[in-house]
Amino acid sequence: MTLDVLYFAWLRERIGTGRERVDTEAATVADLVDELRAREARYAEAFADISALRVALDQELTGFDTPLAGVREVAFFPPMTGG
Amino acid sequence: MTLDVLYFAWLRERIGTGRERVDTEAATVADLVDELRAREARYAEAFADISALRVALDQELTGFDTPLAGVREVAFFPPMTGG
Amino acid sequence: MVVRVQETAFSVGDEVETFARGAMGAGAIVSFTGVVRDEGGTLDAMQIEHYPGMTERAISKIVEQACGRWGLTDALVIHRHGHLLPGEVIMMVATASSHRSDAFAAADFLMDFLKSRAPFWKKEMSGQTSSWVAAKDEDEVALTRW
Amino acid sequence: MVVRVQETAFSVGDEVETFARGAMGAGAIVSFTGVVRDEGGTLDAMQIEHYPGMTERAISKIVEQACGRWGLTDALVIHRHGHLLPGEVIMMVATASSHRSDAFAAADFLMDFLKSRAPFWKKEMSGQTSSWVAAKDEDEVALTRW
Repeated sequence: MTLDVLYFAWLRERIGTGRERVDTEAATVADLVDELRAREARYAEAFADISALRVALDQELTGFDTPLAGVREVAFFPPMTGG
Repeated sequence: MTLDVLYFAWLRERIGTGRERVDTEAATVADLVDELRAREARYAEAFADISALRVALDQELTGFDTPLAGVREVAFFPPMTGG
Repeated sequence: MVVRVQETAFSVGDEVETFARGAMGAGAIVSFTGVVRDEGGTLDAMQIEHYPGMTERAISKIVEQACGRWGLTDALVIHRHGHLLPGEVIMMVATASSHRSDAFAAADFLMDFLKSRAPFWKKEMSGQTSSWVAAKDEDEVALTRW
Repeated sequence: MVVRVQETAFSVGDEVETFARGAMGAGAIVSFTGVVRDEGGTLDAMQIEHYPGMTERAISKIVEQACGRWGLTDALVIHRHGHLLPGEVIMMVATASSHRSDAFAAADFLMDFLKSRAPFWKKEMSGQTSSWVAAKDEDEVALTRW
């Protein structure tokens, strides 16, 4: 499947892009993170500690063990600081 | 001593005045209330249940057992409904 | 710290705007506005009596307590008296602080104490009848929160 | 219920005035305004990034929860993104209810959830350095109050 993968805040800066298309057969978010980490050092560094990250699937917050089946958009970002 | 005695809200309406000068030798607020009650039916009715009333001496909330020594202004009123 | 007790109407928007501009260093600003409800169309008007002199003193004391307890950078209380119609603003408070929890707590505290420790009495007018609003037990209970 | 996510500045006074006029039947109106602090003169500017599309959805969901839980007659959230200077208003919420405790609680709830459940990220710029604001543990803990 092909996913839109989005990065925000320092994650976006560290990876060097805010959005990319990713072809993957990853079953879960965690599997996708493993694939991304394996790509290049900047991904490995950005995803070194996923406890410091949050993920949204199709714009809904979820956890890293969530399956990707049927998902079109995955977003990774640090904890939010609104308000 | 001579006191300015003030009445507010339904107490003012029931007594028929908002302010009067009262000559008294009452030692405490409660003593003053007893004197007022003895005057006329409208006072007796207005002060029938002092648990439904509040008192301020010189514009500070206080209790009915407070001495009147040195006081110039006594105000009686129902519980406040500001805000 | 500003306390105003007045008969004339005021604009909540103008007051909040001015307060917010003056409190820019604070970060967090909370306002409360109380409006005369029409009680489902049954209320024609409200009359608010107060105790001139004591009103300003009592409110100022409450505001000083709030400022000390929550380290407010600024606070504002405006309370009207006299004749008000449904939909008219009765009163407002505003608080400014570095921390939003402090601004919220202080505004909540101010409202609880203004409700039952500031010498105002409300009378509701409906048709030919008028009646003094009774204080609620819950308003007295609310003070024990602080 | 109105949710606005925008880059342009807005007037808190105008928004509160309009909200209060529209919520006249409610009786109690609470507003919160968040302002960029200058951090003792060390902050030059703040950059707020957000997640277009998700931002509006996430805020609307939070507002719906608040409306349902406290029976609000109206609610408003405005949150800016982009480049802001010290003293500028970042965001505001307003709530309207028949009961002042509900209006206070709902505004407090909205702020707690906007803080850590709406996809905004703040970056502070001071001289040559810029740094992303870290989420505070206490902001996460605050959610357990509700």
